[in-house]
Amino acid sequence: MLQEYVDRKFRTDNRPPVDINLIKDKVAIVGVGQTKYTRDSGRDELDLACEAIKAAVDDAGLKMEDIDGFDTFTLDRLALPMLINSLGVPNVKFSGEISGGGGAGCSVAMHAAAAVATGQANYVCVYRALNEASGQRYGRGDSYAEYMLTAFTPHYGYQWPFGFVTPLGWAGVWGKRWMYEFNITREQLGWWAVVLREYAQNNPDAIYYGRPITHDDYMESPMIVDPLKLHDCCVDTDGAAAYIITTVERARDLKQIPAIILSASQSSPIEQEIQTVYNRPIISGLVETWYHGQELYRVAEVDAKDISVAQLYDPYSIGGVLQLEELGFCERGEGGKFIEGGDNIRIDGKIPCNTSGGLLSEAYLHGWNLVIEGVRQIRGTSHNQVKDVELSMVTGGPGVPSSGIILRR
Amino acid sequence: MAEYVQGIPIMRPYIDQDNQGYWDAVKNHKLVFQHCSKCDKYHHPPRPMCPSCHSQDTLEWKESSGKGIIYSFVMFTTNKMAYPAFKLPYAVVLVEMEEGVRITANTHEIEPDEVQVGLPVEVMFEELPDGQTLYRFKKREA
Amino acid sequence: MTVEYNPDQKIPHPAMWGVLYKSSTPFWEGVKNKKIMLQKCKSCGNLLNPPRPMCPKCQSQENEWITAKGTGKIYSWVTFNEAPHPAFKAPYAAVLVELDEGPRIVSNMVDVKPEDLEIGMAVEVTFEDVAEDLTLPKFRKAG
Amino acid sequence: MAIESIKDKTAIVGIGVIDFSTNIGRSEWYSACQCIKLAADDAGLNIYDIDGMVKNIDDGPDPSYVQKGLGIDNLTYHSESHWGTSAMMNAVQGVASGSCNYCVYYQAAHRVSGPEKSISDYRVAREVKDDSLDMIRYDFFSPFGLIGQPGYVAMMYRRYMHETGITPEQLGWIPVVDSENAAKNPNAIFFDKPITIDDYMKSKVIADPIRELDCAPKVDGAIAIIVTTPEKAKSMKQKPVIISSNAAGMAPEGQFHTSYTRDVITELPEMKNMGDELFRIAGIGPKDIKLAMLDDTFTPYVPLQLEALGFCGKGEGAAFIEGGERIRVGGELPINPDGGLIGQGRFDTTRIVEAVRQIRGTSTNQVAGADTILVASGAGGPADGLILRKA
Repeated sequence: MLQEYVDRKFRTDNRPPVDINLIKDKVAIVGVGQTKYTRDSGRDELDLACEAIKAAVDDAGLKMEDIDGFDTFTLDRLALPMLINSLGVPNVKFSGEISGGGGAGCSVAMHAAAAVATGQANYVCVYRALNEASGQRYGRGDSYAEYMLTAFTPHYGYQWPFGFVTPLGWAGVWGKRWMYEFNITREQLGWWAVVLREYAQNNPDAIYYGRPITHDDYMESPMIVDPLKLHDCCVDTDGAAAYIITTVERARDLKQIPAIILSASQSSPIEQEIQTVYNRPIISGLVETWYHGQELYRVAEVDAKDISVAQLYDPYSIGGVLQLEELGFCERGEGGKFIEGGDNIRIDGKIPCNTSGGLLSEAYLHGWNLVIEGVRQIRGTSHNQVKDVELSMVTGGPGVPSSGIILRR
Repeated sequence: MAEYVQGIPIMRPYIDQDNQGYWDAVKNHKLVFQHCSKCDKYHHPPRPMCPSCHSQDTLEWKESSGKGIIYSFVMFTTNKMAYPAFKLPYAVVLVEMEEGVRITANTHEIEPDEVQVGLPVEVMFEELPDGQTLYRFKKREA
Repeated sequence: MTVEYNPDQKIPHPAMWGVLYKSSTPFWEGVKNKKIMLQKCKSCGNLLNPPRPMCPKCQSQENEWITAKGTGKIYSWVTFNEAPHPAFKAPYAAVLVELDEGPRIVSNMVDVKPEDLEIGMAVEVTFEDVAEDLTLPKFRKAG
Repeated sequence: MAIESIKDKTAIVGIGVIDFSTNIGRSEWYSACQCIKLAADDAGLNIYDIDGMVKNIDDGPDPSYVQKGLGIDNLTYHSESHWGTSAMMNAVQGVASGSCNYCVYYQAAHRVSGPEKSISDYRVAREVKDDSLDMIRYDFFSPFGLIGQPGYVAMMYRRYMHETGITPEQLGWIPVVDSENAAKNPNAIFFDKPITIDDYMKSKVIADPIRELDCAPKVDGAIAIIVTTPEKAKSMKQKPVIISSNAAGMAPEGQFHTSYTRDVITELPEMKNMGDELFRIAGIGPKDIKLAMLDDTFTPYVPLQLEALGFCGKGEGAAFIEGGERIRVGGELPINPDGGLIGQGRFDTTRIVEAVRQIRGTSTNQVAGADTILVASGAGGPADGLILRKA
């Protein structure tokens, strides 16, 4: 079985042909909005969502009544009727939610794009609001004790009784195995955290703006759950973000340079769970990332070397670096070497990554901030603008059903 | 390793028709895995039908040798990501069993610096004060 | 005649939704002070019921609170012959009151039996401490 | 200008139904896998060719589970939806946009015996105060004892009686006709034989004016529906059922069964918005519909749907259903010949399954010439619907 799996080739023979793909080149992100990213908003999520959505609608040059679709995570706590009753949206022709937590970071854009491309909605708003820092934390162990003691989701039954309740811990297991198999060192991993923190110093919206770190700081930071140190982990955030998707045709009449979706993909491959993907023949790779990457390139008809800038979903450094391998920016097992010194992922490097500071240093807004940064790179308005951006890639979370998009001008 | 803090309940699985055989066996201090007699394959976690041949009547519970090696692990060193019922530090190990199946559990009498990928371990069982039976892994001779 | 409660059961408390809907806090604070407060958009004057963080007419997030007169009419009602929650003793009625200012709110009557309720009946507010930490606005027949 | 309309771009090629029960004795995970297996068999499709999965958020395990249970390599499209049968829209979009080949919409929900019950028991026992479980806004209702959907609907229904004069003797024809139809459908477990209007009038009044027989009971069940392109459908086992139209709708000041702040509370504006879009896409009108599968979770919504979807004028819904003649098989507009949810239990996807069977000509209660069928879901909240037709 192992060999069968390692040799697995991405099957293109059974994929829908590119020429019937309605999303490719026909849909664009035309407006983006966000609240202030903080550690304690003092407001409810509905309030935050309204502000971010209004900002996105204004940014696009639209009116609120133009919006007729919504998409978000299943994790989102807002009930859509109350949201539209606050916004004043008269009718919603399409709404959807995607499971899998951060993996759906780009699935939401894909499904919104599909709705627009099939004529089922005109302007879909993709939103997420969360008080992760001040409210109930998704990733904290102690919050589970107050929440529920029985693992009603069957696969958690094999983890929770062992004090194994947090995504960071679950991911640490395959992260550790990857480090073990390919001799990835902590020194190497540190460069991911350091470079992202550098980016955040130019981004006033980043939570870690004005708080630079050195590689030594990284090495001296406490171990949170071996193999992850404090600076390997994302920054819990209160805030909301939203963006608007419509057709390229409608985008022409709007205010901003559209970020055209060249391709969008989703993948949930064999033995998928939420991080605890331990019964895959190999766990030192991210199969879901590899699959969605292959599909992204197939539909876009481009290759890794054509990508100008990437925003890789990085709830922890390992997840970011391992994606570099699976998306073909470096060879398998070479991720550690690739980021050593950080130059390859810096602004004029081989593949500039997470140029807003990413989930580690800008905000853990479950990937919305990554999509927005991907759009800024296309518009040319990033605080860390990469030169001559042709293609801007954004991905969803590792170790869960995942997703990605490639944007172009 | 893996000592409990008094007074905080240990989380438990929700038992349904798919995993009952597994947890019933644990109650009897046995480790079993779901096996399809037709495909001669193990599947973990147990599921409602064989994912290879989609039949249900070929599924059986086979007792494990209880032996395996540590395939990977994490060590909880701060309260941030740990479950508060456990004294720090504690390890959660992913053990590749001789049957090829990988399961997670805590360790027993293995010092933190001894927990390494490749360490041979074997299963043991413990009764919790709340009536739950759980398994752990202890060192064994290779 | 008012709703009877089972003293050993907890009446659902609006605070259960407090984290998600902070904009309702002034309403329940008002009730504690024996007032019905209504949220009003500062920009266009629209009354927002239930309270919310943004005005759906003009998208303003600025709002103020006004005190309602506390009078209105019964718009509809339900009689529960079986209690859907252990805190309440059946039978009892939940009424939908249309306040003179326009908004409709759900409540209970304190002096009218379920079988004597009528749509259009004029009512006025009264306040009842139903639990140590919970005061509810209820209604009685006006005049 | 929209790039494309989804009109006729997708088709239903397989359905799988597990025998409904009030105590199924299996896990939801099992039911989800099994109904998909049945649907694949029905379609003549290899399970491993399924590459899309959609579901209602609360009904059964996530797509990644079901995929693992079935051993499917890779899903390239999956999502969840909240209301009625609106996940169908995700399936249609996945296939029509070229994101997946075969998308399965599964609903595996054991509402009587399943974990949903365990979770609520558990919450009551432990008084779990997790606000994330109460996203829907009942803070202005629950403290006053207005709790539970029958009560929410009753509030609206009382006003509906006041405004239009509809009586229980009229509304009762919905459960009466449902029971007649259910008696012919082996999967409709709640009626062995038809009831009379007298039986209905004797039914317990639980939240006056709502009776027990006005509410669809809970049930354990599982249904899978496979969607692909009409082109692929041509070479498959069954005659395809073409999805002529698919739409969803919401409206201002909407809540779940509690939209009491609207100027008029005795209409279903979401359903009207949905219906208008549905007919616009299909390019036909209410007169072209041969059979309507309507949401009868609560009976007062049936006449309101007839009004909102343009099958009769405003306030005429009661007269339309009275006596049952116009809504029986053979009538002017047959409704729910499978027994509806009153006969089968709360399971929205049954409406799509019955519509597919009617078009295939394999229903237990066949409507002659049922070649164009409207399916409506989500009455009292966000609405969605389909128009299905013969290929």
